[in-house]
Amino acid sequence: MAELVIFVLFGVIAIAGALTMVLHPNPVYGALGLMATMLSIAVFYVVNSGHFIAAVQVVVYAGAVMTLFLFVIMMIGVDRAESLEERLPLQRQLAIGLGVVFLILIGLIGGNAWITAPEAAAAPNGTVENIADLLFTDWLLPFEVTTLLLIIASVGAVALAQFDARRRGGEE
Amino acid sequence: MDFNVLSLLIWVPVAGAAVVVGLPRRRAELVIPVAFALSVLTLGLAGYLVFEFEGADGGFQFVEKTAIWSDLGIDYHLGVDGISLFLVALTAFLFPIGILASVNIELRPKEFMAALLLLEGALIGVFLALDLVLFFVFFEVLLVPMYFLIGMWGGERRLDAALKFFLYTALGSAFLLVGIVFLSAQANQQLGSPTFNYLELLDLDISRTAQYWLFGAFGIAFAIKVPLFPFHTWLPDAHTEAPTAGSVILAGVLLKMGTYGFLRFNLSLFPEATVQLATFLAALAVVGIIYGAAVAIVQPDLKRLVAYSSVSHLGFVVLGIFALTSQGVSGGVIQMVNHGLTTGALFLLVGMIYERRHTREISAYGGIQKVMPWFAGFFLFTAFASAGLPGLNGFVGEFLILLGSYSRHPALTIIAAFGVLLAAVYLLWAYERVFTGEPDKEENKALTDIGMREIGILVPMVALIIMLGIYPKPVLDRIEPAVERVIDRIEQQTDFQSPLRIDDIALDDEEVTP
Amino acid sequence: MTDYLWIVIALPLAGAVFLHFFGQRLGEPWAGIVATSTIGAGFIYALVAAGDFFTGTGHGETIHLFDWIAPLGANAELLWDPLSAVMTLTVTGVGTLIHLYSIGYMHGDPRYGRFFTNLNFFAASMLILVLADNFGLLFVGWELVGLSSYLLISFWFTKPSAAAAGKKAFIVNRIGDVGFLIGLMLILANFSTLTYGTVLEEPARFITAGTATAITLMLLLGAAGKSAQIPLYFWLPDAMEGPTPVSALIHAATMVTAGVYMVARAASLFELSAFSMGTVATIGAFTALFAATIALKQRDIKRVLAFSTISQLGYMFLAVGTGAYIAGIFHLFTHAFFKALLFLGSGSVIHAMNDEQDMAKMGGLRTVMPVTHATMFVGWLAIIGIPPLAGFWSKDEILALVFGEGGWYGFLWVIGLVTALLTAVYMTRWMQLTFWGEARWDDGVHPHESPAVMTVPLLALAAGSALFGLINTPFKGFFQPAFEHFLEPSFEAIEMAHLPSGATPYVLAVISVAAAALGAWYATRRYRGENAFERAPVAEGRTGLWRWVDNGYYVDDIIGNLLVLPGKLVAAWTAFVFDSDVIDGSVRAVGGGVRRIGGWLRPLQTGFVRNYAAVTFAGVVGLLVWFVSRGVS
Amino acid sequence: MDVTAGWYLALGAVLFVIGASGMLLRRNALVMFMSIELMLNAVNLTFVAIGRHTGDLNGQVAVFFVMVVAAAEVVVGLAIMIAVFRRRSSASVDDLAVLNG
Repeated sequence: MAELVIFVLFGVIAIAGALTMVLHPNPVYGALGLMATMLSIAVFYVVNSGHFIAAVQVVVYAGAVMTLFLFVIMMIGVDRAESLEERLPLQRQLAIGLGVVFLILIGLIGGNAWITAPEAAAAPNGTVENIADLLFTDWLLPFEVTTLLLIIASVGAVALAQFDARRRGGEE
Repeated sequence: MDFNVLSLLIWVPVAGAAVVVGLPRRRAELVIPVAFALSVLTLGLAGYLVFEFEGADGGFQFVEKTAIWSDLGIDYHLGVDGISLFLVALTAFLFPIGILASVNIELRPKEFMAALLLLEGALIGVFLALDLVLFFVFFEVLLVPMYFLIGMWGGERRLDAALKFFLYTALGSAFLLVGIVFLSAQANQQLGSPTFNYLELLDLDISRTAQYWLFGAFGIAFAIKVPLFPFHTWLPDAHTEAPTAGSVILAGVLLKMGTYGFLRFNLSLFPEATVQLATFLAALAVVGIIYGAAVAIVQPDLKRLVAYSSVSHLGFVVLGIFALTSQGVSGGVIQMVNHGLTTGALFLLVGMIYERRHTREISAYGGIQKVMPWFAGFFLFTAFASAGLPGLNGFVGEFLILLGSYSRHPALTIIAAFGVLLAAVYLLWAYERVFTGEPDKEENKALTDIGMREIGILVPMVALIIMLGIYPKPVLDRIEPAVERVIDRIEQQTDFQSPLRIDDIALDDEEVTP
Repeated sequence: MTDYLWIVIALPLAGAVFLHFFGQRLGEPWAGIVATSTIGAGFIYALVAAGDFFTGTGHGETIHLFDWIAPLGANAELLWDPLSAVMTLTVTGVGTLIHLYSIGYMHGDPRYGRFFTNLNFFAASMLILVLADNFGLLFVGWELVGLSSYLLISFWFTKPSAAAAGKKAFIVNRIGDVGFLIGLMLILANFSTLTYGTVLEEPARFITAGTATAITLMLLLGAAGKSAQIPLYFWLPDAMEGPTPVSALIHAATMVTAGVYMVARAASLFELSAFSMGTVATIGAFTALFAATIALKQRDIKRVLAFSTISQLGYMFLAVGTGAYIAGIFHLFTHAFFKALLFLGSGSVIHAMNDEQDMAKMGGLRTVMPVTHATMFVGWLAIIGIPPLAGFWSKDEILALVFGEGGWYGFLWVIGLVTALLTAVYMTRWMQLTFWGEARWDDGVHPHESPAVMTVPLLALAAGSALFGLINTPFKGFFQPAFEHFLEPSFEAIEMAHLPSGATPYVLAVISVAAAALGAWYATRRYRGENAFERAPVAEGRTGLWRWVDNGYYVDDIIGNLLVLPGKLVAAWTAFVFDSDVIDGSVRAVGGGVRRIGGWLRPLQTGFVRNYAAVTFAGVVGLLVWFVSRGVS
Repeated sequence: MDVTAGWYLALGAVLFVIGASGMLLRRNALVMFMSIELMLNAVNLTFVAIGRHTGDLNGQVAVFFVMVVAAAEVVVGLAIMIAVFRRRSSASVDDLAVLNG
């Protein structure tokens, strides 16, 4: 029963945050809405015994990534409302139509069976130890590759910024 | 075997390309000597190969095999037999000559030489590969340096020509790739694991319908490369626009990939389809012979004339191959080598005169035998070799092809024989217009005869042309066992019986006509 | 001795190679001397090697040198039998004299050394041809003599007409060679080898008469090309653009007789097909007559002889086509002497007249060139067939043997006889216009007798023309038919034509001598005295048949307009319309088509990221629809 | 009433559709970016839910990897955006249509 309450409460918050992000003309509000959604999702992780990833979700997503978003929004000065008028023909109709069809289809699937696999006796325990066990055994190679990815990403970000600075320096 | 000579043959030039590119810009004068030395080293390796080759053995020798991707059955698998042996030797022979002919290149000589060396490695790889994927990779890789050779160092319409060359051959390669993959899938069904190993694919039992499709897929790729009529139109453009070394390699070796492919893959892998379609391909070849020659007669451009003559000569090769007689196929193989030498020499000669006058128009010349007697002599000699004069190499091939093909395609061969006549017409007519008479144009009077470097380029070719013409036995002896194998295989797999076998010939030396 | 027979070929070949590199530096007269001595040495060697054949104790031998194209049975093997011996001796013997003559004739030519290179090369090629032991090697020689002929005809390459004539000769020969090649294909397909030993031994074992007809007709086409017979004769008159010794050696004495030699060599094949034999004989007879009529009207001193050569070759074809192989070879042998003599004599005249070849500007040379005239007189008598000179014996043997065959051959005999009459007419006219009558020289021309290096070969050839007929007379005792006995071993298995019995041969001989005498008498009267040339039927404005004859029956025009020109037009159409528009056009159309389709699809790429995202999402939805419809849930 | 994995899947689907709609409807590059993040989160939620249902921890490992990739993507993406904005002074993706055909 407690889980149902949590689900409904945070589910509503998550959907409301998501809708705010999509519908609010000002991106700052959008970002804040998304942050709410992410925090709600972190709660769901905990409920589903994903302790480690819940922490990561809060720290990395809600914390670092969304802060970065906000920072960028402020920095490039688009922190004001934008027009929501659609200029591409059919785009809005297409988007809404597709979204509706998608939900209907999901509903069709849900009407039959969500999951065919039998339910496990116990939920897995996503503690740091258990996750680390998997990461450093089965998933070692992909894990190491992600480090490479992160390095490349940071180098790429620096290079993009610097390239741009040099261009501007040349112009001035 | 102490060392992997086949691998060295491929990788020495490729490494050479890297070395040439890596030379520091301030030592630019080293580029040509280094490139030349490396190509001569490759030639030395090829020479070693020819001498160490066991002539009586029709199978593959010097085989090297290392698995690259065993799940897919892709190997690094090299081997040489009598059919590929002389094509490798020809390739190794033509490249030092091509490099020597290009010493006057002014635009980016370093990149030019690197492209040539890369091309050499890939070409040798094509002839040595016994794994279909490896073959395909080499087959495709060499398009890149060739594209740049034409596109960067070519004549006025070089970009069009390079693009046409690239797209046309890439189109054929697409079919080839599909065929190779299909073949491997067949192997997966029949042998339990996919393989691209040529020797294992030979054991497949392919249905007749599948053979037709595969023959078509492989055939289109090779027909474009040869080129068989009506897929030939990329050739005159590419040959004409390419720089001299490019034309020499293009005509001398690149076209042979098509005929080699026919012989190596189509005949052996799809014997049933080969027997059924032989007449059709021979007919295309004969059309090419006559057509190429007829078009060559009226070409106003000397280089285009030689290019169209290639269409005609390669027609002979294909005719010989699809005669499916030992003589015809042997003739086809030796004619590949011969054509490489004679047409290569003709392109070199046209390049030499182009360097002097910067025009290829026949009408711009006239009477230059008087001012360039040496040049005229070499040209006439090569022209006669190309026209199949006995005693020179061209004849041995054509003679074997024509006589070997008759028993299987009588009517076609008789028509093909007129190609010999037309060859004399276009070459001698061109010679007459370019060389004879009094030199009446001022520019022509001031021409200087070829110098020592140019003579040095031509003399080895001339020597080989004579040698192959008078004493082709060492070459034929090595080709024949391999060719016999191909024919034997076709006879075993189908109910086809070769109408003419060497064994039949009664060699009664004792008998003397009264 | 025969083991080293290759020396006969190698000597002139080595001479050619040597002179190719050093000939020009060696210069006059050493290049000529080297060339002459190589072929002279070859002659002596051949003479010694043929010794056994003279005594009748020799037998045919095959000498294997090395494998050439073994899969075809075409190896470097030489055959040394009486027939090849006769040919070898003719080629080297007459060749030596002509080489010698050339030393003087080519005096002062800037490419003196190169000339002897080519001449020596020709001799080597011709020897390969006659000594070959298989059709493959024969074909090698066959083509190589064509090459040397090309090189020598266009020797003065700065003259466009000479270059064109050389090309024409080579190409027309190649037409015949295609036929020859097809013949070889048929031979290989039926015999699986090209070796004479297998093919000629007993061909009936392998082939039917029909196949034999096909093979021999194809070979005949080759022979017609090389020996300038109808329909491929028309290159020979143009070939006179070459230096005169070339005309003498190649286009009279040796190369052009290769066709006759080949037919005689392949006699056992030809024997299998009566039709082919008849064709050979008929072609020969008609060529003889046809060329003789054209010769009546030529004004170029060498062209008369060229047509005469064609005509005489016709006799030889007539002979071999009748089965009179030995008679044909005999005529070949004697003709080599007297025709070489006539050519060299005309060369001597041309030399003396400052390179003038038009007989309209000659006449009266008898007094200023006595030696030349005397030798020409012998040649003249020999060719028109006055006994006891060489031409009489060979020509009349042919005519008698043809007569003896009867039937259609009887008709051919009539043609032969008419040709003999015409031969007397045109040769007498030739003598008249050149040596006799009044002088019509241009101003500033001062004819003189040629130097000894030129007249000695003339004398030697004149002696040969006069005497060599006697080696094959149909009598007994000292004048026995020695030549026939010599050659017989080569034709053992062949059924030869027989002479008519009784007195008929003698009657026939009288008839033909009478015809020759009649022709000579008529021509002497017609072209004698003042204004001989104007009265000669060479003047302009003639009509009717003469006009046709005057222009060589317009054969060159017909070929030019009906074959060469349309051929070029077809080639041009193929190249510039069909190839560039149709074949390459469709290639370009494919490329253009791809480009056009790309043009149609281009607007789909709007550049708006959100459009792309929408399409992607639509794809996701589509996939989901597919899953749901498949019941994957 | 038990909250089964199906509930979470439904929620994930709704969030995914909202994210996708945002992607299609908004032309502010930053908002589009955030929509992408939302879609990723929605998928992550389904991973975790199904992982719980089947008792498999690998679902959570997958989420971990998605987060890492998302973090890297955000870094580069924002850097590109800043660079573009400096050049064009606009965050609207509709202005960036120079690659049209």
